[in-house]
Formats: sequence, C-alpha cells, structure tokens
Amino acid sequence: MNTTAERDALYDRLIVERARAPLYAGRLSAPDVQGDGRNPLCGDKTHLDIVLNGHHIQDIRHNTRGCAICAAAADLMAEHVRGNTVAQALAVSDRFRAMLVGSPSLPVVEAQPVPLGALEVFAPLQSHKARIRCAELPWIALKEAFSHVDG
Amino acid sequence: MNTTAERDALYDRLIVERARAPLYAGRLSAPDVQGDGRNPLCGDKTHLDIVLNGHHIQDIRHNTRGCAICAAAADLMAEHVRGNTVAQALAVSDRFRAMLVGSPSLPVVEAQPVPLGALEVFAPLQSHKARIRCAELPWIALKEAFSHVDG
Amino acid sequence: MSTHTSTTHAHAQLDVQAIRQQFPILGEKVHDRPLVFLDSAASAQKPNAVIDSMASTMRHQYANIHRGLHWMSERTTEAYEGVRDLVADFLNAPSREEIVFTRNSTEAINLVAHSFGALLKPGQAVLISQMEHHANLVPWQMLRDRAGIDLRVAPITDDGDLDMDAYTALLADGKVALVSMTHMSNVLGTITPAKQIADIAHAAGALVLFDGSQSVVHHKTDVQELGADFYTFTGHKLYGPTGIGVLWARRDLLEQMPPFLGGGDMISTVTFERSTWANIPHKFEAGTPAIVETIGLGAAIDWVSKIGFDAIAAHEAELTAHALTRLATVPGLSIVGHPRVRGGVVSFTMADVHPHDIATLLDRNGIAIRAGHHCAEPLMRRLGLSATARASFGIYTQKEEIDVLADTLVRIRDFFV
Amino acid sequence: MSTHTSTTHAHAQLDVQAIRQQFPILGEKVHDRPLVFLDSAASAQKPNAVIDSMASTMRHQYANIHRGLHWMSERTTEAYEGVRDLVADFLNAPSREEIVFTRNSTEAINLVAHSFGALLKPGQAVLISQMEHHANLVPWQMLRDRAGIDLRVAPITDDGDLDMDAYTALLADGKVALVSMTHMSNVLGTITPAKQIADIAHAAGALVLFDGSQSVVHHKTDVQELGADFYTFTGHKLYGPTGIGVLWARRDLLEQMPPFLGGGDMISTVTFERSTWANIPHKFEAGTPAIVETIGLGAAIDWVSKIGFDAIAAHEAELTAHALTRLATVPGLSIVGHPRVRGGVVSFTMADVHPHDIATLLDRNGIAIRAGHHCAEPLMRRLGLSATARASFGIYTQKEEIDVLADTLVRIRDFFV
Ligand SMILES: Cc1ncc(COP(=O)(O)O)c(C=O)c1O
Ligand SMILES: Cc1ncc(COP(=O)(O)O)c(C=O)c1O
Repeated sequence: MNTTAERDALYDRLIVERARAPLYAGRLSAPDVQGDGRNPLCGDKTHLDIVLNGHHIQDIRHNTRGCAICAAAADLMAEHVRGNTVAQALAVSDRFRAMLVGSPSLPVVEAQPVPLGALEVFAPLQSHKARIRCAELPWIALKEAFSHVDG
Repeated sequence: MNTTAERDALYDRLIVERARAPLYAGRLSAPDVQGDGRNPLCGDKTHLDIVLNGHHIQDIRHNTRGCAICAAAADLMAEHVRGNTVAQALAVSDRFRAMLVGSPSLPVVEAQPVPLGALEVFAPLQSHKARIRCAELPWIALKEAFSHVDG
Repeated sequence: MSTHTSTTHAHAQLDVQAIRQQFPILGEKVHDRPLVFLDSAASAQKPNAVIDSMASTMRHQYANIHRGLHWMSERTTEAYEGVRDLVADFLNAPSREEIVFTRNSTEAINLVAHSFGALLKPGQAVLISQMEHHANLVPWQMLRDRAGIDLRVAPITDDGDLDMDAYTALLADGKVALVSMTHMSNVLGTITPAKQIADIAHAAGALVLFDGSQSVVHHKTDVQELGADFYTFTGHKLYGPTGIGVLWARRDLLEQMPPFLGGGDMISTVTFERSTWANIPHKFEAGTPAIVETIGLGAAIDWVSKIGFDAIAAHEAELTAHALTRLATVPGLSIVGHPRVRGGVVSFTMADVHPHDIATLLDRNGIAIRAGHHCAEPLMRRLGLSATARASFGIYTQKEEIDVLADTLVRIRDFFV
Repeated sequence: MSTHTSTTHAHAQLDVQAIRQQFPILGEKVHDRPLVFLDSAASAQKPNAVIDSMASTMRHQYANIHRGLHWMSERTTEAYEGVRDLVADFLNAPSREEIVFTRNSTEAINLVAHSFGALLKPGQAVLISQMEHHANLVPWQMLRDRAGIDLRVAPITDDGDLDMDAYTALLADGKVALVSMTHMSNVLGTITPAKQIADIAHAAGALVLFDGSQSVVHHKTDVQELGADFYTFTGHKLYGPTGIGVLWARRDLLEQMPPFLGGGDMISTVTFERSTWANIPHKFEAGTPAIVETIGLGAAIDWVSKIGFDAIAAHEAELTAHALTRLATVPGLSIVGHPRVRGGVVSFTMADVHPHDIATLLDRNGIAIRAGHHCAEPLMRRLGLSATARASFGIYTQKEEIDVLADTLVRIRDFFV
C-alpha cells in the first residue's frame, strides 16, 4: 500500500509491527504492582504487570486490546521503561505527553533532557488530537500502577 | 406633525379623534349582556355593556383602557353595530377580521356584501400584524357578550 | 438484504454534479487530497441556499421576534413563523401549532421525557429498542430514576431488525405508556417498520414517539400516515444549520403537557405568585429562540423539497447497494447489520484492523468516515463489538467516492496484515 | 442620577462610522426611511466578522465535533473548544471547564434551576428581585412548585435600585440557598451593585447567580472580582448569533450538580441499566451542540474585545447621557427609572400616548424601539404601568439617531394632543 504508507508517517512501520507482534505482551506471575487503563469511547483496554527491584522496574508486561496506536504505545512503553527507576519512567511519561500535545510550556533547555528514543514515532499524533488518548492509555495505566509507590 | 401624519395612513385622523374623545364610552345601567376583552401583552382592556331589543342591539357602551387603535376600534365598533341584529354584528366581525389579516379566503363576490364603512380606517394594520390584536380586542369582547345569545 | 426505499419514481434522477456545486466545502482538500465526505449521518454539509439564507437574514432583515412592533421584528417574526408552516408541511402534520422548535433531536426527546414524563405514574413503562442512540435512551433512564417508571428494551435480531414478536410481548401487560423508537438506526442503517410499530403500540394502549434524526433525511415523512404521536428530528443532519431541531406532537398531548423551560415568550401572564402559560407551541419555546437557525432550517427544507425525496431516495438506494457490493470485495471486511430495509448508512469492521485505525488512515487519504460506538454503546454490546467504522451517504455522495473508499480499505488492510 | 460606567479611560474613542460600516443591516431602509435601530437590548445586530465566520465555517471547515477522528471533525472541534477558552477569558473565569454552552440565557438559568435546584431541600429559599426578566423568575417558580422551596422577592426603590436593606433582611434567616439576580435591568437600565450583592449573600451563606444578559454587552465582566458563583449571558445581545448562550459556574458546583439533559456527548459509559456522566462541562452539553453558532460567538467576542470595553462603555455612557437630556425636552415624556448606575437602556412613557402607539408611529419613521412589558410583568405592576416604550443603544448607535428619536417623539405627541 504505497501511497497510503508514504502519506502516513503516523503509522510508522514500527507501530504497525509492534501492534501486530508485540514483544512485551503477556502477564507476569508475581507482579509487585499492576495498573489498568480503559477508554470507554473506543473500547481500548490495557493491563500492566510490573516487577520492581528496589526503585527499578525489573520487568513489565502488558495485556492490551485496542487500536494499533494503543497496542504499539503499550509495547514501546514497556520496552522503554524496563530498567528505569520509577522516577525516570514518570519523567518519560511527562516528556511523552508534552511531545503529543506539542506543549509550548515544555522547557526549551532541560537540565537533564529525557530522551524518548523510539517513542518519537508517535509525534505525528500532534495533528490527530482525537487519537492522542490512544497513545496515552498505557502511560495512564503506568501512573496508576505507581500511584502507591515512592519514586 | 406633518411628515409623520402624512406618512401614516394608519393613524387616520378619525382613529386619533375617537381615541381621544370617544362617542360611545361609558357604562349602561341595565345591560342585557356584557363582554370583556383583555390583552395581557400590552395591558389593553375593554368592557362592553349592551342592551338588546329582541335580536337587535338597542344600545352599546364600552369602557376601554388601551392604545389608540384599541380605543378607537371599540368606539367605531359600537357606532357601527348599534341597531344591527346580533347576526349582522357577528357578520361584520368576520368581515372586519378578514380585512385585517388580508385573508385570501375572503369570497370575492359576496351574496350579501357586508359594508364596513368607517371601520375601513383600520385596513393599514395589514402590514402591522403585531397591532391587529389591538383592533380585534373589542370584537372579541362582543363575541363573548353574544356567546349566550341566539343570533 | 434488500436496499429497498419507499421511492416510487425510480426515474427521478439527481444531477449530483450540479448538487455538489452548491456545497462549497466539497471542493476543499484534506491532507492534500480532495475531501471524500462519507460522514453525513453525523452531520451533513450545508448547501449555499442555507448558508446564504442565514447570512442574508443577518445582513438585511434581523431583529428579535414576537414581542416587537417594528418592521424588522415583524418581518423576522414572519420568516421564523413561516418555517413552522414549512415544517408542518414537511412532516404532513395536521397543524402548525404542533411544531415545537428545539436545539436538536436530543433536546426534543428530553422535552418529551420531561413534560410528557411528568404525566406518567410509577409502574407505567417506556419501551425503547436495543438499537437506540443515547439520545433516545439516557433521557428515559433519567426519567426512570426520577419518576419510578419502568424502562423496557425491545431486542433486535442478529440481522439488526426489531424483533417484532418480542416487541409485541413487551407491550402485553398494558403498562407501557410510550414506545420511543428510532425510525432509522444510525449504526445499522435499519429503517424500522414505523407504521406497524405504531399500530401494535396503539393496540396495546401505548403512544409512540419516533426518533427521525436519521430517517427524515432519506425519505418523505408523513406523521399521520405513520400513526405517530410524537416525532423528532434535527436540522444539522438535514443539510440545515446546527442549533435547531424539531419536536412534532399531537395537539392534545402538547396541550396536556406542562411546560419544559420557563422564561420569556412561553407565558401568558406572570405575577410573583404564579404564571400562566402561552398557547402551544409557544408554551414550549422559552426565551429568544435560534431565530437565524430556524430560518436556515426553512431554507434547507425548501432546498431538499425542491430536489424531492423520490430522487433522493433513489440516489441513496443506488449508493447503498453499490457500497454493499464494493465493500464485500474488501478482504477481511464484515458488514455490521443486514436489516430488511435500510437507509444510506453502512457500518463495518475489518479483521486485524481496529476501526479507529481505519478512520485515521482513511482520513490521511482525505476520506472522512466515523469510527467508534456512535453514541449507541448498548447496541455495540449487543453486537459484541466495541466499535465499528461507518460510512454514510448523502445527496452529494458519488459512486466514485465509494470506490475510493473500497480501494483505500484494501490498501489499509494490506498494510496491517 | 449619574450615567457612570466603570470605564477608566474616557479617552478611548470609538470610530462609530467605521463600526457602522461593518453592520450591513444598518444601511437598510424601513418604510423608505434609513433604519434607526434603537432596539439592541432585545437583540443586537451582527457585524460582518460574525456573519462571515459562520458562513466560512459552513463553507470550508465543518463537521460534527468531539466524536470524529477525521480532519474536518478535529478542526471543527478545535474551533468549538477554542471558543470555550475565549469565553473563559472574556468572563475571567478560573477555568475553561467551567464554561457550559446553552441556547441562551433562559436555558442557562433553567439549567441551574433544574440541576442546582435538585440539590435544594424544601424550606430552603431562592431570592430574586422585583426587576427580573421572566427568564430569571419563571424557572424559579417552576422549581418552587416542583420542589417545595420558597421564592423570595427583594423590592426595588422608586428610583429603580435594589433596596439593599430589604435585600439584606430577606437573607437574615439563613434559609436562602441562592440569590439569583439581574446584573442589569432590561427595563430600567439599572446596573446592580453585584459585588456588594454577592458579599451580602455570601455572608448569609447563600450562593449568587447573576443574569448578565444585558450587562456583559456594556462593560468588562470579571466573575472572580464580582464574587459570583454562577453567571449567564446570551450570544445574540453581544453582537453574536442566535441559538447560543453561556452558563459559567464554579467547578465544585458543576461537579456536584446532576446533569440536565441526557443524550450523546454528556456520558462516560452507558448500559441499559445505568449511565455515568462525562466530566464537566460536557456533562451539561447533551447532543450535537450549536457548533456554528458557538464559533460565531467566538467571532463576536473577538470583535468586541478588539474594540475594547473602555471605548464601548465610554461611548454608551455618552449616548445615554445625551438621550436622558434630549428626552427630557419632549413634552409629556417621563423617564421610567432613575437608578444610581445605568447602562444604555432608557424606558419612558408619554402622557396621552400609549407605548404601542409610540412604537408603531416611530416605526413608520424608520425608528425601531420596543414597547410592552419587556418580559418583566411583575416589574410593570410594581411601577404601576402596563407597558413602557424603551430605546436601547449599542456600539453602532449615533447621537444623531437619538436626536431623530426625540424630534419624532415631539411630533407624535403633537399629533395626539
Ligand atoms: C435581563 C435579561 N435576562 C434574560 C434575558 C433572556 O435572554 P434570552 O431570551 O436570550 O434567553 C433577557 C433578554 O431578553 C434579558 O434582558
Ligand atoms: C438516531 C439518532 N438519534 C438522535 C441523534 C441525536 O441528534 P442530535 O445530536 O442532533 O440531537 C442522532 C445523531 O447523532 C441519531 O443518529
């Protein structure tokens, strides 16, 4: 589907692949914390299982039913935050959100710039505001999981 | 007030005079029937006292508080229907209404044309629809008065 | 599944090109592609006739209505009240006083739930169907919770038709005071057998309201022939303005119902102690109405009437048949709903591609469709789906646009599989 | 009587000619005379900026909002929601989520009477004033009759000001839950001391709603500075479209209040058994809103803001002062209401000439004013009148038009006496 694909930086190959064949899908047998996200508007759902090691995210798996944006966002989030401290993960979350909404309040020079890496494939959502919540859903679930954990 | 008067066939001299100095204002001491009209929108009010002689309107007086159109309509109505039979008066009422609303359903050739005489000064109300009810109020009171009388 | 419509003169032909010329927006580009607008069931685009009538009212002849004695006010009142005649005619309502202007269909149904609902007693019931838009569900839930009435739901068949036996059975105990049902589903396209629904309701002592939001757009509506007691529709789906809708109800019902909103224009007299109400329909129109929008609705009705529902229905039946044929060739695509009689709305899903991804990818190609629960969550649950993609057709839709849709869907599917 | 306004920069000057150029309707003739439009308090005329923004939305960028994933829908949603920001700014509301779009002021007040009213208990009271428009009286009467609350009426002085002592006394027993009062009388022109009214209400444990239908047009409104809890206004008096109004309310109040109308867009989830509500403000906006009208309201607010309330208030104060001076010279004319602070609305009567005759005769001369009870019957009764004539002024009003009014009134009076 050349024309459509070319026209559509939004559906980066990476997003489509991770939606189809996620690397971090599944459940963990003994998670320390769990989180859920649900968007009643479109039926998107995600569940997170997380194993902590001190402040660090030792392992993370997601169980996602939803659109490609949501599914890929969950998988790429899991990949990105694995090994992070909780505080680092939450900082990524803020940075990710700022990228999506194109926030002008984003500090231009950050003391400790938080790299987004592969998560930058979601940047084109800026012009599809109605889909931003799809990419955010896993991050909402992550925040929920950490809501009882000190950073 | 030349310009205004000239421009304003609606406020015929006759209307203004009858509003200011009505000939049929007042009450009758022993009316056979009475009628009331009231327009809450503008506070116009009229009360009719009528003495009948068989089917004929022997005497009629009105007590009107309202705008010039309403006051003059009451006075000219009283003048017009005095001596009429009830049936004749009601026929005039219909004819008057048809004139005001410019009814296209008015029969073009009437078997017994009902002359309106001086009441025709109200014809320009056709283009001031919001004022038609002012001229109609006395006729509504007349209908009420006759509602228990056989024509 | 047939694509039957009530048209009798199939030879009535639409000049779609000439019609498209009258919709400036159809010349716009989206993501550098010509706009292919297949979302008319959400809201239709507006012809110049409507846009110009609104602009010209504001430019040349505007003032507040009803209470003014001056020329601008009298002319604007005439224009506004003239639309009441037009709407009465459009629905073949017995009288203009039975036409109440509202913001939209939603407000019209809420008005009935509030004012007719005030006449209901605990233990009485309202009966809706499984395929209602939230607009014809939530107001009745709110009434149920407020007034202790019962809310019943008539099931649909797997094809997406009302289950007539179950419907009849739900009326059997004589407790249903009102059947409130869609005249056309905004998800399945189903055109419900309104006359039959009304007859069965009446036989059981129930009144009937039809939500005509979708259906008035596609065929001629005759509330007397249908045997309706209430009927609602919304201007913006009928090529008219936003902010204006219509409730039609039988005179005796409107007369019994207490008012809905209080304020100017709906009163006869007011004292601090008590107020008395104006005659119908004014009793139900409080405050300054959507004057310019009502006039715009009049222009829309004029415009649609001039084209004629014979031609419109024939055109839309052809489009719908074409869409069903073409979409059947897209790998992995399933049509949602196979009703006996349908209007120009087609819902579908695609294996392995979420409806939201379909919608976004179509949009990148300039094609506007809708995806989601379409304000009919309980219906989605009945269908076992969380969302569908929906293409819907209007007067200005061209067969070629449906071809573009089908071709693009094939490419989207390739992309994902 | 002073014609004080809150303007501080009296030097801010309006170029009235340039402004009039932007209102095509002001070039119209009525009965062969140039239109002299002195009825803006009933509804203002619309500048090109508003007309064009609505027409251009419908021509170039329109679709239903919120639920759409396609470009037209997203852009229209942005435009619609952008107006919420504008309105929040216009009223200096603490947050955009506190802005609810309604059809008009009347619906906004009804929404509060319904949804805030649902939180009141029998024995609690709502306090209004003697000079309320029916829109701020009838909804409370209906609530009283429905919910068993008490409705109290604060008297006005003979000059047409709120009687502050009586007002304070009516709050003394602590039973008043809500004071609902006009911020400017549409009959007397009175601008009420809102800040003081709010302080006294709050001290007595009552909340306060201001009906800003008339006042937002004439001066800058700051709901935080006023200490308001609810505030309402209507688009069509603010040079904006019909069919769109605004309720502002404090977030915590909106959050506590149950929804008003049920339907699409106001829900979070729906099953046949129960529904849950969307967050504020959407909880209060059921169904397809007046999308194009909201965008038009945004254009009106932009337009008015660019001119600036300093200049507007100064211009209208000058016009009002001029009107009071010139009308004083008309034989037999009495001004109705001599409030301490007033906006650009002047009611009057003439000995021996009924207000309706005045209005019709002025109209024959091209001059549009209003005559009647102005949807304030109880106020008329308080004043011992059945009707008044009312001239009202806007941004586009010229001193010369007031002169034409006064001269024509003299001739009308001559005609009758
Ligand atoms: C003081 C006041 N309140 C309320 C209203 C009602 O406004 P609307 O008819 O736009 O709801 C008006 C205008 O008519 C008014 O002047
Ligand atoms: C079947 C049906 N009913 C009701 C509605 C509600 O219409 P509106 O949002 O204009 O009130 C719609 C459209 O959204 C609909 O499709």
